Amino acid sequence: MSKQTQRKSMDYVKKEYKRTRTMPANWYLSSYEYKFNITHMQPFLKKLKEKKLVANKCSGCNRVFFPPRLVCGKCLVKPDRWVDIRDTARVATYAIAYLKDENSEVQEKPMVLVHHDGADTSSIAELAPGVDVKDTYISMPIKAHWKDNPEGGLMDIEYYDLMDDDAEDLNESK
Amino acid sequence: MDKVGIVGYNQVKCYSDANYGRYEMIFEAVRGAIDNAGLKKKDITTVISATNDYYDGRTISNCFTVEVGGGYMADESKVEMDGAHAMLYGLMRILSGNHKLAVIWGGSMPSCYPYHSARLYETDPTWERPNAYVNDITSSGFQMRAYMEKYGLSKEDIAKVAVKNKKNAAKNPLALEESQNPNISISDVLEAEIYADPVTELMVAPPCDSVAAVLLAPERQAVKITDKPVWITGVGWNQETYYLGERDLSQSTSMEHAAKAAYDMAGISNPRNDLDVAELFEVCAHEELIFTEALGLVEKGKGPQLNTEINGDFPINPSGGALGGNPPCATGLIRIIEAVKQIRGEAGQYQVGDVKRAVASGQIGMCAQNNILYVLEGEN
Amino acid sequence: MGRQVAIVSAGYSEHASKRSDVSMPELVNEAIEDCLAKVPSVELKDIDAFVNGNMPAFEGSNIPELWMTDWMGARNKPLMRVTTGGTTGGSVAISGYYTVTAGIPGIDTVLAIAFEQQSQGDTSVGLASVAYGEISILNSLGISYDQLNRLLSAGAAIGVAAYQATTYMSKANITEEDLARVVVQNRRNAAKTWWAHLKMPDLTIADVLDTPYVQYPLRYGMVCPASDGAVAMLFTTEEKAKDMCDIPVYVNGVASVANETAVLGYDGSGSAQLDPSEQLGAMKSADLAYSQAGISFPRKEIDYAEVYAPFPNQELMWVEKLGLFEETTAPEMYETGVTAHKGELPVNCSGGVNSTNAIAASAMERPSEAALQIMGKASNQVPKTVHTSIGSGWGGSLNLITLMAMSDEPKRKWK
Amino acid sequence: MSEKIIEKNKGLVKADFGFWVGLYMDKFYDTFEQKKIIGNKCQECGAVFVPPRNICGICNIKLPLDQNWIDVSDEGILINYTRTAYKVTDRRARKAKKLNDIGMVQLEGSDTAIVYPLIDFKEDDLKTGMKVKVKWKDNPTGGPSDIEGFIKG
Repeated sequence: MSKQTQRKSMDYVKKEYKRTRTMPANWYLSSYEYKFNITHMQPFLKKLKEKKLVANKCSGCNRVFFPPRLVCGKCLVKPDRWVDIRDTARVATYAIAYLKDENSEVQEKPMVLVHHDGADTSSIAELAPGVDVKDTYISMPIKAHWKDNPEGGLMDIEYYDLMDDDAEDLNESK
Repeated sequence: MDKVGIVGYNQVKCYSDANYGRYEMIFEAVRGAIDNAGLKKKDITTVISATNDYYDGRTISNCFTVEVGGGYMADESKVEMDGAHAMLYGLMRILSGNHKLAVIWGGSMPSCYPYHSARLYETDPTWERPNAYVNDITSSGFQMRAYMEKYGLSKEDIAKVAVKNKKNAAKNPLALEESQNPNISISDVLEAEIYADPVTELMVAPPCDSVAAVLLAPERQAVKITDKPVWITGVGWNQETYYLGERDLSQSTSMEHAAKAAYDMAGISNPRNDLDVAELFEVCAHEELIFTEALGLVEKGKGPQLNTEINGDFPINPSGGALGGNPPCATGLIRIIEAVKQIRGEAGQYQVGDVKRAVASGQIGMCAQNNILYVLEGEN
Repeated sequence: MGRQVAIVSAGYSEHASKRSDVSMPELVNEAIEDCLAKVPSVELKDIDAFVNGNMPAFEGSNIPELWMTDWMGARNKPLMRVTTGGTTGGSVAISGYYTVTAGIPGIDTVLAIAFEQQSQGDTSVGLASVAYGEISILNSLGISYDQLNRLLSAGAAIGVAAYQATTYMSKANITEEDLARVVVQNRRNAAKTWWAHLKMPDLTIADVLDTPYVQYPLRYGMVCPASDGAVAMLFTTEEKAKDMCDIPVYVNGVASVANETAVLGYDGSGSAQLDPSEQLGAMKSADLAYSQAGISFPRKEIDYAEVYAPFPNQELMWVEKLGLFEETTAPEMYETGVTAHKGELPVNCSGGVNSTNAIAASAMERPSEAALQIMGKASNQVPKTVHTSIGSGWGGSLNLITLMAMSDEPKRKWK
Repeated sequence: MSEKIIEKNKGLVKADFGFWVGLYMDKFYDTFEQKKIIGNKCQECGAVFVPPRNICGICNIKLPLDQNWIDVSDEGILINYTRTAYKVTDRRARKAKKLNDIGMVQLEGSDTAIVYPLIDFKEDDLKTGMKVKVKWKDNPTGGPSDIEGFIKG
């Protein structure tokens, strides 16, 4: 990121420094393992197979975590209740990434944070391929698009479809 | 210095490959400490963690631990050293008068990363690291040889420490199971595989998975929280030079400086009489002897002559010390916890009679380059 | 109870994209020398303790303070290392304050050092590995590597900032031009700061808007550079400070509040920061620090602000969250010149992080610049007299916030 | 509660680093190319440092870059050694096939010791205080690996 930045940004007052020798080194993250307890994810993954969404809820602060969380940081307890969540959602916020595809052409790709109705957290997701990125706006209503045969994984929701927005203040929020 | 009390503690059992997620383990340690003191999340005003980016395999290793470590909307920071150093920062924060309850936690899971490589990153990258002849393994060998040759000691003298610690660890339910051995003998230690001659495998503190947490509070709050607060009456920390070739490895200059500062603060003039027990973070068996001498408990070179068994003249590491399990970033904190247990009389099978004053230490670096020492006292 | 703490000096190394002439400790040494040169009565041996930090994963060295001991002059001295990601500098400065205020016998004068030599490492891997562990769990839960790659590109600092920019722009109803204006002000200021990196005396808004997008709504021209640099600050007690310099700067309030992470939660769960520009943590930090410093009307009482903002939208957002302006009014203040060098409340006259970003050092350059402005020793000194100033920092996934409030009078009150 | 499910994921990426050695070490490595070793001397206490540094840790004063450089002999005294069964690399620590001897040698004319392998020594031969000599690589390139190790002096 940073190196590109300098190449493409504007000229600035530069000073040259003497180059001394360099000593190489590496950091192999491939020799690391990351351990996670995903026990609390199981009810959620199981329900995905039925095209249903569940989230866990903290009894202390009543926040609903979707996807489920191990610990509620606000209360420092494990969430202990399960609640159903609708598959309708809103765009919490978005950004547009410019990524090179196989032909090195830059593609505009919207990255959205999806806030499901009834949940208190947002998660990162993709919009339907046909959505024009320029039309994306904050709090745009969307709906989960399920895979034909859900397998109980996070990819079961392939992407999010747009919903008709009949709110009267649509033009203002746009 | 104002009085600061340790009001709660908790340690997750040491495992060589824990069946735990990282966040789960941190949560268990912190929640346990809060429960141990009978407190709530909202009582926490500051959280100091001890983690290491190279041990956890991620940049900003404390970024995602905010929630599980009790740091949500609390004044949070991280000390990238031993857990004992994190407690130093927690202590400073309490002393400042800004905070009423500090949570200090530290730990990592070496089952998830190449421990010795992560330690190799501590060496000078422009001189020693490319060839890796200096690393935590060889430096321990150098240190033991330097100590033995200077005072004419034998390998048996060093092995005795390992035997004592492994036997003590057998009485400590939280120690690493692989380290607990009530029947170990000196010849077992000497005949174990060579690690870095003269150091053998069994003289080395085995890296393992664990997280520990400690709660600190100023005097006014501490006496309300618990009947048995343990007061921090002295602290000293110090760093000596890095280059092994410049240091006298047979002694620990940094520990001597740290001990002087801590003793002055606590008003200790004769450590052998004024202290009842020591919990020291020894990466290798011989380090315990070097520290014993640096702490002024015996004359230099006389470390092996002191009986440091649980019922001995001056008990050292009744919990088994780091040889009973060395979770990086947590070991120093565990030493403090063990000293607190001794003072509170909660050490169970390895309780050392009546303990009024104890010292606990933490360290980082090759051959204990940076040491920190605490003097802890019970209520009289 | 704690002691009053004063900043007596601050020093910098030169900042550039590649300080290939110096090693990490030599870079640090430049900053130490500059810092001590401003207080002739203090020598290296007079320093009682060191606190330092950098972002180790960006440089491939674990706890570099260990091998740098001699190079820094820290042999046989107490040393503590604090690192918290982007806020490292802020956290180190705050730990410097705590080390002095704690009143530990024999520890009065503390040198705080933060440094970064990014040209030695791989910043993109460094940034990606912040969220790498969390993202890898998503793979176990059924997300393909293809999609993970895209998520990774959004997991880094720029991704977080882009989300934040979108919400802020929509809330404040501003255009990219308003963002570009902030950049222009910063980089023109940087041209007058000797140690700054991107010095652009003739930059215009059109120049900035002419560059391509990195991630909408942020363009290449708006993004901070990657710099090599170091900064050092000298803290001491109230009594000693008076002998060391003419105008000691008293640290009256500090805070480093942590919030839940934005965009991505731990273990790959969702983020509870539904609106990344809301910044509860920043507001809590401001509350804490201002109440310690006895600041009740930040807008009126604060004369100068150094705000940690690698991206222009953050500068706008942060000055509001720290109580300097009403919500969504910051863009107007930049347009009318309130925040300019000659303005009523100058912001980031050093050029800010937007012009110079040696990651760990950046968050300490904010309080150090804020202090130098009070002393009257800043390199782009503002014409008005500064009595009270603040320096802030953010790091992690928008979740760690540091703030230091200082003034030319010791105002810290203990209950 | 059902049984705990722990997931383990491997990291995938690798970060490359290149450390600038800086002016002092650059000067030091320059002489390696001629198979020579230099150190810098503290103007106050007279200690000679190999490798060089910018501050004398003993006196806490700056050592200037342009003066007080001293030639150091490539012969010295073995002051400490160890035999290790491990080889540590950036990636992992591996058990080596045979024990390696690593020695700490104080070169004549310096006050510090450097650590390199001991080449072709038998276990019984090793003794602290014995004389050893640097073995240079055939084609030194100006880096720490120009010294292959120490041989009997």
